[in-house]
Amino acid sequence: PLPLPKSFLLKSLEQVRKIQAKDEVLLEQLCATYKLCHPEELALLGHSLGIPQAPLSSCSSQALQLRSCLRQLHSGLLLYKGLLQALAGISPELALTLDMLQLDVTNFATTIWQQMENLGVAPAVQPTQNTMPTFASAFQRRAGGVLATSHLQDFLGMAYRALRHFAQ
Amino acid sequence: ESLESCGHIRISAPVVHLGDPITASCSISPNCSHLNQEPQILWQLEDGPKQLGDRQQRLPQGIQESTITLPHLNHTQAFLFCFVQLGNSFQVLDQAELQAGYPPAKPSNLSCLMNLTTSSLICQWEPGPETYLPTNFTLKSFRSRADCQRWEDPVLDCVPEDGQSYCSIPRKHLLLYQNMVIWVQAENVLGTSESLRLCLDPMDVVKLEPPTLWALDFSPDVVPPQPGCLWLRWEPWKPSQFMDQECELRYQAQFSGTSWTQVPHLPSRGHRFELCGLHQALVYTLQMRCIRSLLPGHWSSWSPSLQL
Amino acid sequence: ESLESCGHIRISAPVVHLGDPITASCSISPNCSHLNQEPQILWQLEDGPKQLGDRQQRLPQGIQESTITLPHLNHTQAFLFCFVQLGNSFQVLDQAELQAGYPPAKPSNLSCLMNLTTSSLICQWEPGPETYLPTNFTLKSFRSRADCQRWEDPVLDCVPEDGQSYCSIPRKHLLLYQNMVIWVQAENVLGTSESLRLCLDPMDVVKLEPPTLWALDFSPDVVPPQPGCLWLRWEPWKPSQFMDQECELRYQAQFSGTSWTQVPHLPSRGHRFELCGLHQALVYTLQMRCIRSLLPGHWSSWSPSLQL
Repeated sequence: PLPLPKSFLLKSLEQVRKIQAKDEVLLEQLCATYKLCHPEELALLGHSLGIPQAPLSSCSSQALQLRSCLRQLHSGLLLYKGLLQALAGISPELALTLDMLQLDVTNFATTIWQQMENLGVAPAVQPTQNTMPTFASAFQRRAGGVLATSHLQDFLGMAYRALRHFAQ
Repeated sequence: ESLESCGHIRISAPVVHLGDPITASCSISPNCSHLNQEPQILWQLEDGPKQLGDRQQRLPQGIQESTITLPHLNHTQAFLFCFVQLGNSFQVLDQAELQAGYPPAKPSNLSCLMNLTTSSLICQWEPGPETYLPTNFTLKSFRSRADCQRWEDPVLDCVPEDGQSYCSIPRKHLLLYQNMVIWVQAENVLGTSESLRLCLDPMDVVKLEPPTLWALDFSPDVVPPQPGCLWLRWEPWKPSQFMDQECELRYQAQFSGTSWTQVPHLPSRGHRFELCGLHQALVYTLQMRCIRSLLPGHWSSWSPSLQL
Repeated sequence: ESLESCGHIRISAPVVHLGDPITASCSISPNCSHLNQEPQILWQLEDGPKQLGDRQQRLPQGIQESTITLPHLNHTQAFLFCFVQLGNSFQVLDQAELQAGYPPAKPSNLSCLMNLTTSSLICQWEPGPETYLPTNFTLKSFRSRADCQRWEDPVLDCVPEDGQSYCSIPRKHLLLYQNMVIWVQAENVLGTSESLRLCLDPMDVVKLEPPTLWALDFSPDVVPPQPGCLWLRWEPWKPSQFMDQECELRYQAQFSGTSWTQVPHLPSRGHRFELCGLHQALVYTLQMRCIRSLLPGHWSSWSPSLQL
């Protein structure tokens, strides 16, 4: 398999932990500010709003393929970067956490993209952002925020396991 | 409406008086997939229990609507959730933010002072009881003629910094030596109120600082005072020296528990004032204050004590 | 030229190196009334003596021009006056402001630290000797790949507040986990200079705060430590908990003048660490510090002492 440099893996694992920590803070703030503390109660709304979830099938331990796992990781990060951007203006109190989270997700996407380029497995053109859901009310924007943040947490958990697998 | 918006809450009013009732309805459109025909609508206030509405009915075009009235809204801010049961989970359809509070009371005790160092008119007031709602206070004023019966051009609204009950009208908005009408307006979503109006000329409400008081030292060119007398000198507060002032001296022997003796109607500047009738053995505390003479004004506070 | 402009000074350069010569000429146009035909032009530097120019000559169109060279301008800032004698008084015709100083030296000792609380990269430098001239410092940086051979897009210039020798690059301008090239540029009217360039990933220069160190109290569920041993617990600084860290403990018996004993390579989080080999009668001072493990980083300072 393609060798992944140790520093890339160590830095990526650290970036995942950094994003997970901030993502957790955003979830806590959404719960405290808007009493939206149970993402499972927003599944129906998520479906009706069309909140997407990024696939990481090639990163699962059963079907681990480095090339497509990195690609899924990169496009998943772009997806969540877009989703987080759709939440802009959700509220002043959350704006700082949201901005920092977005920057960390964007920076991690760059780390992955550059490693794909170094390995020569990067597609010719960076994938463009998929269309983002539109929110018709403040509530839908908040609920979308809870769902996106909670999906990102699951996504990062899977990414972390895959990276650790590569690191062994 | 987004792709397939399932539920929507409408409330009688987003903000009500604290303790008043509030009515809300939650309607589910038929094109909300996943739901069976007669979904059970439930309500939840903040993290209270889930409860049925007062009434759930089926409207034309198959819309299901549940209505609930909360008899007394005692939260100043609360989230009201509309749920539907889906299998064994509850799904949030919509959330409304309820607010309750009071309209603003009349701001009271409006008073203004002209600050000669910053050349600004600073007015302060008491905002009145807590309204629990975002309430804006604005200091409004008009230039006017004679005794404020006729108003002329408005002065720029003075908006205090968040949560503060004073505002400073800068010099460039003031027409000194002319009367102006000033009052405070308080406004929130439940109402507006205004304080009583003041009619004043900024220069009639100058905040005067006390004069500076010295004892004259004995020096060759100063004729020594007679026994039991003292030479005093004083000067008005520098920024106010253009104002004719009248001053007042008070002195008191220390530790004798006697009251102050006052010497009124002194000129604003004393080059050499001889104070007599003092007991040589005693230590005296002296203070001085001044006020604008012949024109309206406030007394300055007493100067720091001079021990002699 | 104003209606009846009499005199005008021209100087070789408004700003020169301190100590360098400077040449000025003052010319009087003939249409300057009140003046006789051959007015005597005089010069004065600041409040020095009035003096004749090196040469005064009559130019075409009747212009009188005096020229003077000051061999060494030792004032960092000075006014040069051009006078003419009118009866028994001297009249100022024009005034020029002369400045002298030095071009900026290379800023030195550039170093940067990433602040995890503000998420900003703070760089500081030594500005070098006084230039006596308004000198602008700018922290410049480029994003780059690999080890800074290739520069990519520039980062917004960071301009420090007046007179300060540090600048803070906000999070939104930083690409974490990638290298960037950073240097300081100094510029004034006499020249420009640049510091050496740094090549760093902000996350490799994190300013790490020390961990928090506790002694475990004796409680039912905690097996008491053997004689001469202690239970310790520690936790890394919260904002840095996402970083794998390695820590180091040091302890020293008080008043015995002994040196520190160090316990290296401890995990970043210690739930229950048994420290043994201690004399029961003595009081010990313990401290801990941590550093990013497996990746570049700086040691935190030692934690505040724990007395046990």
